[in-house]
Amino acid sequence: MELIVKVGGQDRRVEIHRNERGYELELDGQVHHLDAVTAGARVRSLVADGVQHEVVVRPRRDGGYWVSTGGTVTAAEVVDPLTHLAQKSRGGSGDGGKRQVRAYMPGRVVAVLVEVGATVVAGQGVVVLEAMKMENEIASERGGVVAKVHVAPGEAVEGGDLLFEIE
Amino acid sequence: MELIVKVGGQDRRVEIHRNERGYELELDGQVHHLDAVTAGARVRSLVADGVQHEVVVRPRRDGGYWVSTGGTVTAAEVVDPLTHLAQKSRGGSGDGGKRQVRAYMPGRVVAVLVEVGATVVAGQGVVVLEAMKMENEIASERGGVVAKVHVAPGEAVEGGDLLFEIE
Amino acid sequence: METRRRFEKVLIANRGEIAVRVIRALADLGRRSAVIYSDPDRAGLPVLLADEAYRIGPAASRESYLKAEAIVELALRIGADAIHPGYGFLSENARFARLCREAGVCFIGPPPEAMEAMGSKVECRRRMIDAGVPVVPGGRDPLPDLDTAREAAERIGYPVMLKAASGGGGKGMRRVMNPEELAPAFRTARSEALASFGDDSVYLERLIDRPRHIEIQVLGDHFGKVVSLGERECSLQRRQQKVLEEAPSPFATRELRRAMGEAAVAAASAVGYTNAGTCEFLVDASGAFYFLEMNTRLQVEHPVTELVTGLDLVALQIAIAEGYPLPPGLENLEPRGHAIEVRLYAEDPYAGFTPSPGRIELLRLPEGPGVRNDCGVYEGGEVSIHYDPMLAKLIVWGADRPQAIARLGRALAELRVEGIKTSTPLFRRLLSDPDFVAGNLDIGMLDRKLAAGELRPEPVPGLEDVVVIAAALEHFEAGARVAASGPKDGGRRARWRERGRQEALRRWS
Amino acid sequence: METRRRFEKVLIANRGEIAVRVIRALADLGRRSAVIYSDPDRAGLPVLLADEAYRIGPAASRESYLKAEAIVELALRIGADAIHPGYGFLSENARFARLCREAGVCFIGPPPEAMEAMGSKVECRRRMIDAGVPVVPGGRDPLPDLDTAREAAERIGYPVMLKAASGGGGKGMRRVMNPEELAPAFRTARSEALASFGDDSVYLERLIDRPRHIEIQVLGDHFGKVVSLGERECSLQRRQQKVLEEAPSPFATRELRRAMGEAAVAAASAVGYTNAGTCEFLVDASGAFYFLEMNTRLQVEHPVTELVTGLDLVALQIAIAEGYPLPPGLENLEPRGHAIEVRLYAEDPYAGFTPSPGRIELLRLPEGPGVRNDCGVYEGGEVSIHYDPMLAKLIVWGADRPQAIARLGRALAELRVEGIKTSTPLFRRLLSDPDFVAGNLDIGMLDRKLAAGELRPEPVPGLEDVVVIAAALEHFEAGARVAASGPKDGGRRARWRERGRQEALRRWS
Repeated sequence: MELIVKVGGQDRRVEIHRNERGYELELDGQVHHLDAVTAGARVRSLVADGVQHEVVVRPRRDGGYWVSTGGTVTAAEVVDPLTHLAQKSRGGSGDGGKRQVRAYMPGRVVAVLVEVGATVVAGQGVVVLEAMKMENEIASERGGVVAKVHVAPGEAVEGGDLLFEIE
Repeated sequence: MELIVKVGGQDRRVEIHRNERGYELELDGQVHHLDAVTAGARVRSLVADGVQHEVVVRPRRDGGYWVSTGGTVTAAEVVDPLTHLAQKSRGGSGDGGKRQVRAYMPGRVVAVLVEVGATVVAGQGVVVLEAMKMENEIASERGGVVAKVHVAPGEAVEGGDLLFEIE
Repeated sequence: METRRRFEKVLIANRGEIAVRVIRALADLGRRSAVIYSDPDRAGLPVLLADEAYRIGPAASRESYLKAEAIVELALRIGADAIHPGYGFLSENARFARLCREAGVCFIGPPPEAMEAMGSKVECRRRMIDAGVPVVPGGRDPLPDLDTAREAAERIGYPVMLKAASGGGGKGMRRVMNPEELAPAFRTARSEALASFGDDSVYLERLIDRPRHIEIQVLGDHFGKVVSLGERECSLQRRQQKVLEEAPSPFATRELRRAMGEAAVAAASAVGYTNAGTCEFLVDASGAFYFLEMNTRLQVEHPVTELVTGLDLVALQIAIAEGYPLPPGLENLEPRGHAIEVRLYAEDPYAGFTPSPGRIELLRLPEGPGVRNDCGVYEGGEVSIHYDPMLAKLIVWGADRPQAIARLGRALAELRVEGIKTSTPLFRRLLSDPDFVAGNLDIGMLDRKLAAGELRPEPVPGLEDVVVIAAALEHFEAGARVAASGPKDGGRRARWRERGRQEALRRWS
Repeated sequence: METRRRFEKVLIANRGEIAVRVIRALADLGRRSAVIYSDPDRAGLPVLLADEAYRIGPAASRESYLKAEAIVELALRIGADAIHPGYGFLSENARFARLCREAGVCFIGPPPEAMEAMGSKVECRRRMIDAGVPVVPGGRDPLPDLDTAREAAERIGYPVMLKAASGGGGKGMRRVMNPEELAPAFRTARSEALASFGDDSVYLERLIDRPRHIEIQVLGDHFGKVVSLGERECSLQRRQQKVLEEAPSPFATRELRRAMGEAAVAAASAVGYTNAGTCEFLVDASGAFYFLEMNTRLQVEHPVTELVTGLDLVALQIAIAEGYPLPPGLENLEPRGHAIEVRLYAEDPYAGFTPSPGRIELLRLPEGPGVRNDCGVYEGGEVSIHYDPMLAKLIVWGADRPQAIARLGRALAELRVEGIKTSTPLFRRLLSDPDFVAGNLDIGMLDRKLAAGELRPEPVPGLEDVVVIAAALEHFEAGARVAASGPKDGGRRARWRERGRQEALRRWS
């Protein structure tokens, strides 16, 4: 099965098959042998090329995944190549015309800093979330025009929730 | 919702409803207030009448449940009252005409002690299972004629697997 | 003083790790524990471990853990003999201690009068000077002119620090290393103070260069006896928040320990202190020490003292509150071995220490020889957005400091937390820092090193590849599950449980 | 003796709890650990914690953990400098130790010659007598007639025990309390022996009535030095299997400790012993002690010695094997505080100790002050049917024995294991047994009490109601989930996460 995995703004092409020893996986032209077993309720022990990793993968509300390993949490999206092609032809740059700003942590919305129609630049704070007695600004990863605002002050959000759409 | 819970050879009638404080549950004519929340992957924290219990409930292959609490594991079956009535009318004694002998632990079948058509008495050993370097006899909880044998020596069984049927 | 009575049931007016710590002390003593919980804490570890648990209110602390009257009422209603306040929340609230006293419920802590005496900066300084406890030389009186300043500086001794009377945050502060520097510094400090605070009053204090924070644990009973249980080194701080503590201090000699212990006992005695408390000192490179303040409660870092003394401080708090005299043999305890504690926060130390609440998908605590976990959470539990991000404390003991450091390194490597970010990568990095290893610590060191980027973690090569592989595999298996015709969860289980045949594994670190 | 060399990588030829213990010691020392695993152990804790892991074969021990040649080959292939055998499996296999020696891989344990000398009952007894180590008085020579028996009994001293030479299991055994009882006992013992074993030979031994099992931990280096690290009380046994161990022994005085320590050192020295080993003794009520056997490996119960000495025995094993002399100061150590270990087995102590393999649905280890977990499993892991049912050891430390007992009670109450049955209910019950609390122990005590039904747990009222309620609730919620139109798992999650409003909870125990 061929898949496109989107991580950190990059598209990675993966070819994956089961075999009698576990899985064979091709990534960036390199073939890896994979051994994967469960190790507790949510944990998988993956062995790729003789190195062991404990990984937790959670589905996200939008069909993507949160991948936790080594104390980090990373968002990943997996699509089949045809869907990927269709997305590309629609949006040109590979992520569609709209850009989504998501909460990277749960919290309470303290302030919404921009309005629909406003122009933002990459790195500009758009929402202030409060959690654990600290206020944290959520910044847009890229510039554009605010197309839609999904939250209002006082609302509680979960990690991964959609806050803004930017065109 | 009215339910019949079969535990330890007894049929217990339970009436359960949700309310704004959790659940209201009637058991043996007594009404209990229940507060139930998850407390980890498989664990539920139940509070019945002010007393807290940590419970793990696992579905069994046959639709029943294993309920683990206080370091014990108990098999329970839940049916609606109509199914229960139908079962009763079929089997008379409340558990159908056939009696199932199940493995109460995983293991390897070392020996099958009786054949189809043989008569067994309650408490008679029917299968020897080996686990953790110890051999353990599985006894039939009731007497009757062996109707079907589901395992053979050398086979591995899981806890809850059907070993025998006795008529 | 109170007559002895046995506390059969104690109400814990706190949450998280410290509530669990007190539950354990009570259980060790065969006493009944009751906890309060706010709505988001219903499934928290204290509720699962305590003998009794009572809802106290919604998430906001003001409506739950800070409701002094409601807590005292609850204690009366459930027949609790005493209240343990833990740390934070109401633990240093003299009004709460008075409410308890008036209600006839024992407050496990010092008398409110001692809390107030230590809580007022001005009164406290005066009392400490009277008691002969060394404080940072200088005075809080504003200096009207340069001559007064010069006299004060000569009296205090150079180097000195000019500070704005109304100030804070470094504004209006000037180091003065020698008499020549005084005049220009006095001018600029005053004008900066005026510009910043609308008040040009400044005062002088002895400059303590790169001080250590070393504190002394004291215990006082109701018979007038106060003892010191030795020191803790708490110099590793991020913006005045301790992150790693150890006992003994790598700097303290037996003589310094004794001298600081005597000062702490004098400080506590001066305010009629009872129960557990901690005197914090600044210590300079010469070994001179200056009283900073007294924390009139159990400290977060008390376990390092427990590990090198073999004592249970919470059990001793209870015994003191019950009216027992301090047991014999506590004077001049010398620490046995070395203990280090790190505080595990749900935060990302490499993204400005932003909080990281959420579900703990995997929690595997380090165990085995020399490891103690004081943990307030469990695998599958939710770290709420409502409270302090401290999840747990990991404390290790070693026969000496190098063994303790090595063991802490092992324990941190063994610890697995997934689903949320924690401060562990910072600790892992800190353990190999040459200044930490050498014990060259001061209260500004961590902030300086963080600012200089010295504690950034080694990048883990291939981490993103693992993410890509795991996500692809999950997707692949999810597809296989949908395709499978087996029972609901059977397809998933069966496939994942197949054992791989890969022969060589190596741990990824 | 060997020259010193640093082990950079050590292969652990074991599984479960002891493999984890050795991994931790290596990590504490900054060395690399490699483990072997059989197929069902692929996701076991050792594989998750070790630096490297290698498949060794299928489930059967004979095809995996006992494959001596394959293990030595693997060590050579991966560049391991040494092999730690743990306990069980190949740990007391002299042939394996020789294979290691021939391959140039260090076996972390005694030399094979010492293992063989201690392994042979007859040679061992002879050597111990020569070395002046007290053994149970008597002889293995058959007694041809009553006169010889009478002479022998007089020499040994009454009371004596007649035993069948070919026997076992109590058949042909007779207690003889005084000379009058000898003649009839001799007759019946012989005829019973003949009937049972086809051989009427009997011999005489001193009768040791209700003995304690007390053992001495020794360490020997390659410079001829052997030290005793004090005793462990291991009298609580079920069918000769230790279930609870403590240090120090509640029976041992300083004098007995020293005398037994000297005997153990003499025993080890007599066979050229090096590395860690344990001399087991029977001790009678008068304090007389008799050498039983030497275990030529690390013992399961070594942590209680570690907790009262502050030493790391596995680290010392490694240092000795690397060729370092024993550190100074180990002679005449007096225990500090008191430590107790219980062994957690996956078995049902109230159903004939039947094994209870399966998935661990919930595992919450006790933590906090004075608690050490040496655990080989984790929540969600499978307890395999293939190996020994010991899952973990729980070890507590207290300032004295009552505090240690109280803490163990707390820790056992805090421990949560669901999904499989464990031996914990028996321990909970044992802690309140008056003989245990008083320290009146002997090796038959536990079996006697079990047979008499004295240790049955208090019935938990309402337990079945909880089962009924939980099953009904699960069924009810499963129905609600199917009915819900939300996302796949959302219905379940959302409902369960709603917080109840029940105010008062009490722990159920």
